[in-house]
Order: sequence, then C-alpha cells, then structure tokens
Amino acid sequence: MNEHTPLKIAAHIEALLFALGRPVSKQKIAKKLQISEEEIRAALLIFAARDTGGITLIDDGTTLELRTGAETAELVEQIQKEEYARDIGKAGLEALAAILYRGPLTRAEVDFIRGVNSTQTLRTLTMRGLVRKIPNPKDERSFLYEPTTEAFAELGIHSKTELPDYAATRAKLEQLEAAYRAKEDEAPHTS
Amino acid sequence: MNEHTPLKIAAHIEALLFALGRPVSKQKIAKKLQISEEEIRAALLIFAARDTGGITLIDDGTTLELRTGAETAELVEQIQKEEYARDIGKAGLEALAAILYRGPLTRAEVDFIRGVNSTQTLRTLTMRGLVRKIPNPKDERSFLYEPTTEAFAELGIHSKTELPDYAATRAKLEQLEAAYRAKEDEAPHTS
Amino acid sequence: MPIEVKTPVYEGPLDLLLELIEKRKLLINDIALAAVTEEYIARVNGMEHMPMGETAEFVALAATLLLIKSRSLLPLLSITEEESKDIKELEYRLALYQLIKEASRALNKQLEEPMLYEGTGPTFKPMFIPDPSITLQSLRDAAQTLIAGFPQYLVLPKVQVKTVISIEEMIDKLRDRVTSAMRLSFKEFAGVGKNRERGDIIVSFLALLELVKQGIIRATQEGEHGDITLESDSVSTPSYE
Repeated sequence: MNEHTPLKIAAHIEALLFALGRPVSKQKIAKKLQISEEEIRAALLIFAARDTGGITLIDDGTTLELRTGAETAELVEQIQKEEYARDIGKAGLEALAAILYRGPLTRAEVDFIRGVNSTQTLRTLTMRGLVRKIPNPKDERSFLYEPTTEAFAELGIHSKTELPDYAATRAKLEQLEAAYRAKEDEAPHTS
Repeated sequence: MNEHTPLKIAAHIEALLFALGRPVSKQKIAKKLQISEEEIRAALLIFAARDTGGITLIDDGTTLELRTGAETAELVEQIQKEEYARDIGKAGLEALAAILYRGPLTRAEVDFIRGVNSTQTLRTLTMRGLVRKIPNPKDERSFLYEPTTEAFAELGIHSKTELPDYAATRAKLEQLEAAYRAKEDEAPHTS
Repeated sequence: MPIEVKTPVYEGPLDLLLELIEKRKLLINDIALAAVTEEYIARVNGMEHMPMGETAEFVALAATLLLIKSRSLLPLLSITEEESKDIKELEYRLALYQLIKEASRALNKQLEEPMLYEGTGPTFKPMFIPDPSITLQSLRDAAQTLIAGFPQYLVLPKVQVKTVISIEEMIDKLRDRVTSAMRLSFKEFAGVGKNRERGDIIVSFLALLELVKQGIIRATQEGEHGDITLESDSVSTPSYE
C-alpha cells in the first residue's frame, strides 16, 4: 500500500476480511498490508464511526471478523443456520464471564475463580468456538483461554468494551485483587 | 422491517448480500424485504454516496452483488497460495484423522471429537482437496465431511479399512464419544 | 399429586457458600462466613450426591469455615500462618466469584440480544497439493492424540472420596486444637477470677463443640428457615456416630 491514511487502511482491511471470508488476526493483517498495529487501531476507530448497520466489524482483541449488523438479525436469521444453540448453561456462562472480564486465563485460574474443576466446561466452550486456546507465555506446558469473535457475535456486540458493565466490573476486579495482594504481603499476624 | 427508510433498506440489502455471498436479483430482494423496486433504487443511491473503496456494491441492472477491488483480489490470491503451500499442521492432521477413522462426520461431530472448534481447519482441508462435503441424509440443512479419493491416493490405500489399527481406533473413539456424551447428560452443572 | 423435592445443584462449594451469604444479604467477611458455617455443613451433609470430583473441595471449605467459626467463638484459638492465608484467600475468592457470577447473569441477558451473523464467504476452488506431513503413520498418531484428548476420567476407573469420613477426620483434628485452646483460656483466667468472662468462654466452647458435633452427625432443622437444633454431649467424650 502506498497511501497510509486511516480511511484507506480501513477500506483495505474491510476488503481483505470480506474477500477471505473468515476471521483474520490483526498480526496477519498488519503483515499483509504492511502496516503497523497502531495503524490498524486508528482504522478501527473509523469502522466504529461509520457503521452502516448492514455489515459490521468484530474485534475480539487479536482477531477481526466481518458480521451482519444487529438490526438486520431478524432477516438474516431466516437464511443462516447456526450450528449450535446459543444457550450455554450456567457453568459455561460463568467460565465465559471469567474469560471475558478477566481473561485471558489458564484452566487453573478459571477453576480457582469458580471453585470447581472446569475442564469439561472449557472443552465445551472451545468446541463451540466461543473461546480458543493460545500458548501461555509464562508456562509453555499450559494454555490460556481467550474469547473469539464468535463469542462477541453471539452476544451481539463488537468488542469487549460493549460487554455489560465492562469498565465498572474490571475496576472492581482490579480493586479486589489489589486489596488481596496487599493483605497477602502484610506480615502475618498469628496469635 | 417496520420502518422503510432508505438507510435501513440499504443496511438490509447489504446484510442479505453478505449473508448469501452471491449475486441476488433485485426482484428477489424486493420480495424478501417486502419493499418495492423503487425503494431499492433509493437505497442504491446511499451505497453510491458512501462507497469507501473497501466493499463495493455492483449493480448490473437486474442483480446486486458485493465485491472488493482488484487490488484486494491480488492480495487474497497471494494469501491463498501461501495457504495451499503450507503443511496442514497438527490441527489439520487431527481433523483428517477424525474424518478418516470415524467419518463421515458433521462439523459439530468433528468439533466434539477434537474438543475444539474446527471451522477453519475443515475449510483448509476442503480447499486442499483432502475432504469434501456431502449431503447429510439425516438432516438436509447440514453436511457431512468425507475423505476424497485424492486423500486415499496420497496415502496409498484404497479404503479406510486399510488405515493402521482402523477397527480398534474407530471402536475406541466411538466408545469415548458415547461415554463423554453420557457424562455430559448426567452432570447438570455443566452444559 | 406427588410432591417433587428439588435438591438444588451447586456448581461447587463456592457456589453454595455464596448462595447462603447472599440469601442473608451479608457482606463477604469473616462475620458472614461464621454466620453461615452451620448451614453450609448441614447442606453439605444433606447432599444426596455431590458433583463428581468436588467432594474434597466441599470438605476443604468446611474446614476453613469451621476454623473461622471457632475463632469467632474462641478468640484465643491460635491459627497458623497457613490457615490465616486460607481464610483471607477464601474471602477473596468468594468476592471474586460473586463479581464473575454477576457478570455471567448479565451475559445471559445479553445473549437475548440479536446476534451478529456470519457471511457466506467466497468459495475457493479445491486444489489438491501433496503434503508430505500426511502419512499413514502421522494419521495414526493424530488419531491417538484424539483418543488421549478425551478427559482422563472417562478412561480411568472412578475414585469416590467418602465425604462423611473426610468431614469427621477434619473435625477430629480441630477438636484437639479447640481443647488445648480451652486449657489455655482456663490458665489465663485462673488468676483473674472474672467469673463472667470465664463463663462466657466455657459457654462459647460448648456451643462450638455442639457445632462440631452437629457437623459430623446430623443437623435437625425446623423447616427451611427454622432454628437448627443441636444435640448436647459431654465435653470430654464426644461421640461420633
């Protein structure tokens, strides 16, 4: 690409996603279009600003995908058959919430939060394509789970920031963790 | 649709074309959206006005189609070539093994056996001519994946029964699948 | 018409504990945890079957709760650094779980919103290109990976921990500690002669022992929200039937 205006970049990203017809990682887009991830970020703002309601862009954090807009769902529903039902059960919702609001997380971290073994639940979420396993940079024997564009699409939203009470919940989680870490560091006072 | 504003109509046309992924006649669009061809014409003006160079609406008089520019076509072709040239990888081998040993399978069944979503992997295997879709006799809205004759030829065998440990492996997989499904039904705390 | 008795199913010990605390509209702290200890143990003992593999977790949590309860009744009960950590961790996990659970309820509601559908992408013409990684051997290995990928418990024989015994053992250990704490308190108060205070401690201790006993044997509760009736027993010879 010669001209790197955000508008032009946005058009190229849109075209590439449309022509490939599948989710594509930002990393790959950056490489193929020879642009920086910073430039992708700028282009994403343009998508958000000019959303026409027909075709819309989902950003799961690492991957982008084009989907139909929410206001056309009633129409598209008649022609697109979904492989899975949207109902994911109580356990699935809890694990997904943990990953969406606090992720990426290892299986052990999901277990810690829920107080139960989540192997089967995470397997189901992975199978449904709502989360995916990525390598854990801190421990190569384990994986991290992160949400997919499919998860956001099923929730009818474009990115994390549109999750219900996202900012407030994040803030509460961080506050809670900070308070716990501070207590942990305190000299233990046993009688 | 309740309100027939040109903007809303344009969004619905866009979504419809995107969801179907092929050219659609204006007549059919009018019928599907319960609008007049006059209303379609008004909406087309909106497309023309906001064309960004990414996805473009092509109007040949009787049919409408979404397309991308020539510049993108080149890039997409290049990406496709790379993907053809690459090994199918661990995910590809696993999905292919599932279809060979346990197939023919629906996408959901491949997902279930692998424990991860296989949408992209099956797309790659299909593109690579290793598996193909056939109608599902049990459900006409879904497909089954089966190995191609090229896949057998590549392996130097004539049928799947010549695969190493075919009968034992198939039986073991069947048994595990049944046990896992039974476990899923029994545990109300997972979904 | 037969009355259908619905046993609530809990995701796990935190789920049960959180429900007990939220039911009483308590904030998550050691006072709240001490307040729901009896009911938690009664519920665990009353469970017809626990979610597979979670038995040990239910019991471990009961141990921490009993410790919190004991300490609230007997401030002189000494706890180890490890136990103090367990208590703090439990409060943290419970607060964390509460937030995530709230978020999961919001997600459930969000799922009613219209979804964003996939497009039908272009169909690329299949093109067969030999791939040297596809061999009979690599496919056999891949099939073995699939078999190994199914959860282990489907392959291995089931091992079930006996809940009742685990809770008894756990309380048995605590009993010794409580007894020595009582001796300590008698020694401390021997010279002071404040009868009321000493009396309080003994009363507290008896209450604790009763709680302990109830935890092992059975809790009789009058209705769902009624009082929990505890059996009395001698201090020196607690009987664990």
